Amino acid sequence: MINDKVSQKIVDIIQNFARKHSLWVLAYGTGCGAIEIPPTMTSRYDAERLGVRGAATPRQADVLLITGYLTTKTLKRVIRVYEQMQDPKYVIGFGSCTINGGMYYDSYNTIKALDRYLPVDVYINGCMPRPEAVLEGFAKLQELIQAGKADGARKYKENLDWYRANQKEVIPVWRMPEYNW
Amino acid sequence: MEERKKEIIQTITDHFKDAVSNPYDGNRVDFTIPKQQIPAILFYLKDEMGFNHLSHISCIDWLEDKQFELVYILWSYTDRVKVFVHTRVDREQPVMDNIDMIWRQANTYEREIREMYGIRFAGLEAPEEFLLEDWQGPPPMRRDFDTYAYAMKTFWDRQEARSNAQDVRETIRRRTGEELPDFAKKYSR
Amino acid sequence: MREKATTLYLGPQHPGITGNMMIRLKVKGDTIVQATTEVGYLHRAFEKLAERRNWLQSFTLMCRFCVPEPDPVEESYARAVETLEGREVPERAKYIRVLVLELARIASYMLWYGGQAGSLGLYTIGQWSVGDRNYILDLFEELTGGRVYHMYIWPGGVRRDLPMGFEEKVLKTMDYLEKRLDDYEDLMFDNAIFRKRTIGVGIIDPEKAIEWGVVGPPLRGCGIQHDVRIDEPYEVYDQLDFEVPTEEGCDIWARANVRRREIRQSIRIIRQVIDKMPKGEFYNKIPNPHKWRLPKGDAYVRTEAVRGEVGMYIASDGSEHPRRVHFRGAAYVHAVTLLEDLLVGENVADVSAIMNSLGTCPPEIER
Amino acid sequence: MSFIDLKGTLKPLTALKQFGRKPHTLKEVPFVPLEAADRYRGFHYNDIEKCIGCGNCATICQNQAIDMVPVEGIEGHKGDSGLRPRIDHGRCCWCGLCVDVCPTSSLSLTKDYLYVSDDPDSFLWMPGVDNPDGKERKAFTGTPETSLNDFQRVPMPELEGMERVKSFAEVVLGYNEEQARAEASRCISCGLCTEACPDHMHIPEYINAIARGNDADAVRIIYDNNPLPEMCGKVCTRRCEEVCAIAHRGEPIAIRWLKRYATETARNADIIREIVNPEIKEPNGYKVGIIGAGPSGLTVAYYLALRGFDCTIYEANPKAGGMTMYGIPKYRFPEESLDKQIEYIQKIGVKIHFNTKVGKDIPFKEIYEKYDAVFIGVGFPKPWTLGVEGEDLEGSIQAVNFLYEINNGKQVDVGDKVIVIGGGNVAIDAARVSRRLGAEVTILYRRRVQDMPADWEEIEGAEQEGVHIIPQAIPVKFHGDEKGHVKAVEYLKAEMVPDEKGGRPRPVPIEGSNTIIEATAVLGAIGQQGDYSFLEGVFAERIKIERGRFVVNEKQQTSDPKVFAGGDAANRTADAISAIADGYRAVKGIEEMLVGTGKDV
Amino acid sequence: MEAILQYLWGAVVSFVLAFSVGITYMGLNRKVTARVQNRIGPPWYQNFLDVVKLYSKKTSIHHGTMHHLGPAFLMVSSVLSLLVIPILNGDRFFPNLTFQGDLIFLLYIMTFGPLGMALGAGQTGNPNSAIGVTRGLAQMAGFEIPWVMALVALMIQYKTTSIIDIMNVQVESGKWIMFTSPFAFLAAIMAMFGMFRYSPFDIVGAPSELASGPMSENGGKYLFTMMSSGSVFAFAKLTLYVDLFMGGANNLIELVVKTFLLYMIPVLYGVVNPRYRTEQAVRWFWGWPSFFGLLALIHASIS
Repeated sequence: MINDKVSQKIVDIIQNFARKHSLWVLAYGTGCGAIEIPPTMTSRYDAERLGVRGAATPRQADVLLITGYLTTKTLKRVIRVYEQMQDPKYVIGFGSCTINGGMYYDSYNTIKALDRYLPVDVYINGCMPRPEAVLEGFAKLQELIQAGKADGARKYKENLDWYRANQKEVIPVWRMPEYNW
Repeated sequence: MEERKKEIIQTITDHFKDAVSNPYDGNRVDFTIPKQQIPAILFYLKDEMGFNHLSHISCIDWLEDKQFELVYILWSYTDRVKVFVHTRVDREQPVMDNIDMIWRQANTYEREIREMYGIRFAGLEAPEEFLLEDWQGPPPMRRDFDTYAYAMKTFWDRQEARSNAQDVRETIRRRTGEELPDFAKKYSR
Repeated sequence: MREKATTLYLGPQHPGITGNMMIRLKVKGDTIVQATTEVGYLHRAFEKLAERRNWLQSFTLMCRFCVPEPDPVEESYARAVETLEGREVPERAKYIRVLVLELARIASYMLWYGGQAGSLGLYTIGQWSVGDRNYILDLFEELTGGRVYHMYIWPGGVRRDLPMGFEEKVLKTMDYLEKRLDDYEDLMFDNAIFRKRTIGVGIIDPEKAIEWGVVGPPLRGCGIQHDVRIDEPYEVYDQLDFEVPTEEGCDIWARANVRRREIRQSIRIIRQVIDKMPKGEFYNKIPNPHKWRLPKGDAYVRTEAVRGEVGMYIASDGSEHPRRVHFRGAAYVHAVTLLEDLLVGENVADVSAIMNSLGTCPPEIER
Repeated sequence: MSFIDLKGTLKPLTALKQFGRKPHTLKEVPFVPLEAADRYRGFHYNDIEKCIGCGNCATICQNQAIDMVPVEGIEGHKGDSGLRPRIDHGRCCWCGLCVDVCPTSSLSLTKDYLYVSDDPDSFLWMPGVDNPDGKERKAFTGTPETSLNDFQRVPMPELEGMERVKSFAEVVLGYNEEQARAEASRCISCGLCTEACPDHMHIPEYINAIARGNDADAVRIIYDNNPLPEMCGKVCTRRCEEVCAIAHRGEPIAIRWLKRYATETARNADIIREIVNPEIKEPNGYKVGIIGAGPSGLTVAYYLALRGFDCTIYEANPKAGGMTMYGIPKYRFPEESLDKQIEYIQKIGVKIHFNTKVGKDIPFKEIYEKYDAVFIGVGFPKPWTLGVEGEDLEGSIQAVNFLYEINNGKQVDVGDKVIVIGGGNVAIDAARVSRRLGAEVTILYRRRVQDMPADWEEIEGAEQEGVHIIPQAIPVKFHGDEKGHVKAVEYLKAEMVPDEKGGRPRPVPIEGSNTIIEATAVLGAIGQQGDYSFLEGVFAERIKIERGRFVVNEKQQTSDPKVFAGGDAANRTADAISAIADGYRAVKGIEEMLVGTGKDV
Repeated sequence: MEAILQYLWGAVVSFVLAFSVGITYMGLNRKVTARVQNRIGPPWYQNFLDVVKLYSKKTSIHHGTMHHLGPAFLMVSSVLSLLVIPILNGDRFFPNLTFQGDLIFLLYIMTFGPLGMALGAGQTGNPNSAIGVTRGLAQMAGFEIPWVMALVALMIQYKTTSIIDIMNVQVESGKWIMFTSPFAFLAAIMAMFGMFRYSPFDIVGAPSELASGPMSENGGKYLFTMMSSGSVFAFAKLTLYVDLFMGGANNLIELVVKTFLLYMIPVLYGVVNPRYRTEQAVRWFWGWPSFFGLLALIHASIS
């Protein structure tokens, strides 16, 4: 019965509806964009209305916010965190830095295009993106989830070799931090 | 304040024959001194003169002089005067005395300078890595390290989509058939 | 009995840490025996980048040094450049700068309110204060065109004049804030549990404080009254009437109280500034930025940020580009040597609260 | 701490009263975007029509976020590169510096800030093209007060107006080093000016060299395609300054004065030689004859000589320089400046035969046969006549002739009331020279003052010196006294009638508005024409002349492939820099013809 | 046969009821908290969406058998507690597994879950989990004292170890134990703060120190199990309180009202208070709550 197309579709719709309205965001301020996360989450903008809520550990989180630039040192941790997260998982890129390097395009320590290292589902324009834009980003992600198009995690799995090769290109020593839970 | 400044300069130049005082306005007193005497003068300034707050330690790479310049900036809460102490270190053999027994916080500054400029501080006890992780290039803040070239080489970016960009000067030059001699090109923007 | 020490990694991905950094803790039971700060997760090499940009372009980098309170860094850079060049700043610009700095101070303290309370589990304060902080950010948006990155104070003055009716809006917001501050204080400072969690925790030895380079509220929380605004008055602080509060406790409670009283002083300063705001020019125009050269030399200026004294050292070799821009962050001193020392002997549960009370700000450490 | 802290336990509970309060959450976000502040720095908007494509925004952008790209529907022309900025939102930090440096204020930031996409390649926008509706949403705009452009020119030190008329001393004193650096620093190095310059001089480069304190390099760059920069530095018509990006909202960069500054730093011909240090190529055996030592002829001679040609110039007058020598009064262009440059040109091996008028002292045929190529740069020596009654009266002088005589060191008696007719530079020069001779001067011009083709600086200078200008005045008759000397000029007032075809308004005389003013001399300055009498026989047919000018191709070659022409006698713009440009083109043409481009060999 | 079916049916229905009411309460908790915090907050059904989402997540964490069993232990513990607790007064439909001594069984089974969880968390190797668990156990040791004291007082006073009996006493006398044995009630309520792990006793999973403590390594279906068991357990606990101290409930609406009111006490107290450190929490439980518990015991033995 579970193979039946119609029931599968119904399950999908329910699942996607629940996923869409329950986005747990990993509390990891990777860059300066983290400064607009507290306003987004607090009373004035109140992202909890949309089902967006903080999650303390990667195991529980659905959404990874890359709030701006990533230094190679952080990238290493972010990759680890991303791989710890459970499917389905989504990545939102904040601001210019995740798209094409932003202000730090010539820095020796920051990566420029995030989608080369991690699959990104939604990019939010701005430097900083305002809380309104962040909420708009979540709304867009919800739209994509509803349509079943937010499949970054699948892409990552399918092209793992490509991603891994890119990651190793910028991380000189591929030795993960000593904590390995 | 002027009298106090004069007094400070007098005392220091009396005690440290090699110290050269550079004139500045306001509440700034400025000395240049050989690097061997740095711990001594800083000790003296702190213990005898009341400059008990180390505000900053900075480093400048004078590539053309083949030297590093270290700047120690002290502040006296009582006199409200800041003292700059400059010294120069050879760029080939950058070794300096550690001063974190005078001010504990100097430890952090020295760690950063060690990592960013490759200056060794004799007797500095701290983990080797500070801001960078597994860095394999030269100390990055040195002037001969080109961060742009490094970034372009190392990190991929979306440049193909922008490849139809044109230089304004070049476009006009092509349109008019102007021939720009090579020696003038360095003055183009 | 000898317990085996467990290694506990606080960060970089950790909700309790103030930003993207890590503390490696060795704990026995709940007690910390050794703490090592590990920073560098945010190192963007600003100072290197500034050497590639010209004097004006570098100014846009400055606000990113410390994200929660960008304006003191902008102010420091602008003032350092002015000092080096000998450029005069119009009187009105000075007043506007003080207005911006104090608004930024309040905004930053509001964020701190949230962080300090949140680190102890009192999330309601965070929801209130961070929500109310938006009203200040709205003011900033109106004045500077940006919510977080203002890029407003630049060499020579400020970028734009005050918009129409801005003064009234500021005063109205201040009135509202004062009312709200009462609410926060009722909830936080009158709270028995908050008091239990903070009194006697994270004690800085006042004997050591100056030697270890402690500045700002942590220093004033040790009963030592030092504030750059009074020690080395910049802009128009010497013409304004305000107090620099101190507390004797040397602990989190004392530091929290210093901050709580400082917000009130900031509101007082803002009222005075609005009252005294002179008419006239707001910007002493710099030359064409592409060819703007500063004379050879160096300058160092200090500014009081919420975290304490911040400084900007700039050196010029006479070209269009800075030779060296070096920023002294207050957190730079607090978060490494001081924090490592302070955490030993404390409870794991208090780490986050202690960090918040010191005002550690990783982007400022790493730049 | 007390045993039980009742207050501490209960006081926080008062916070629960907030439960009843209305939440201050913005309900409409994100479903309805929130309106940003009036000064918000959101997306860019560019007024495509107003933009001139100077690329200053791309230069100031510290993130390399702005590219200049061609846009459909925008053609480049003088003063517009035809490129428009495109913003990479993967780089932009919305600092708004691009707005503050935009010289035309076409670029601004809008209140729009919302853009969310899953496609990272969709963040490349062309403001104004991709968001035409941004026009109504402009928020952070550039104003002259907040602009980073320096709109004020460093004032040029000059003699006082009344001081000037006492002698023929040079009016403009020239920038000193500090002033020059300051003025050069205003330049944004866009290079729009190079297109307007007929000679396409490397303007941004030499201004930059001055700004960086490297005057020698500036001189070197200037001499790259202009052998008479000191002349240009003083009397150029400055088409470059008309299109200067800064001129859209302020005073253009003083390009001419900066050139003057640079060339004046080289005090004499030897120093120039030392700085420019031309590598003269081995003589290649070709010989080139040049008729006329005006700007075009000197240019041809200089560059050909550098390239190893043997150059000979035939000049009718005793001094080289052509109109720049004889047509420009000395208070604008002192003789020694010219001498210095001629000396330098002679130093590199150019032979000049003075007082040798072709057609009179030497037939054109001889030159044609003797040389491998001939360049004609004879200019326009003959003035146009007004064609009004009484023009042949005594005291009615052609302004060009008047200036020639004065520059030749002769005395011309113009009496104390001089009327100058015309609005060009020659008219103003004649007027100002007459002032220096002690006369009251009035200029009659057909159109309005703003229509005068002369430089505004010249007009202003003339007014400061007390020259009276009567615009919209059409002379109809010169009255003579009994001795046959001019006594007065009768003119009609004119009104400006808009042209139906959209051209500039025409002056139409008002019947019956005749006015008569007294005069002791009338100087006509309404233009000159060519004198091609030296072309005899077959040459008159072989070398085509149309509308008083030689017909030349883009290499300045006339219908006779061996003969090249340039200067006023070949171009319509009729100024010194165009003549130099012609000469420079002819150099390439001659070289190509004789030596070959190098590709063929 | 029919009786067994009815038991089974009742068990299923009470589980569904407990689950949905518990989840709704958690949603309402978020809503109420939000309103105190000046914001709108999520819709009341938000937690349903959360659990559905958690259930639909793919789970690929493996830390060993105990780690898998941890959440299962929790679930078992909650369901067992629920099954032991009578839901309504004298109702035939939800009689559940009442037996003589179920109160003592309940005491045991309520600690069973956290202990199992502790074993599971210990196996993850995550020090946050480990520390969280030790804190949880320490805190449990804290609030168990007054809680046990209160229950023992009740047992002594009414000379029974059956919940049904205690409920019946109240129904018969028409007086709630809340008023007849106020000290026991006070001690139990104070212990409840600890049981619910809301502020100020949320140090176990304090995000700002320990990520989320024991749950750090559990995501997806594990978390789903933990959340559902938590909601079932919450309902069970609240029902137990209502049964023991507030005279039970005669119908579902009454039950919901009573439990909700009871539930609001720790929620509202938590909104306005920061958290205690472990040793402070334990000290607190061993202070006033235990004192009241002691009073209750004395009161019970006297009366």
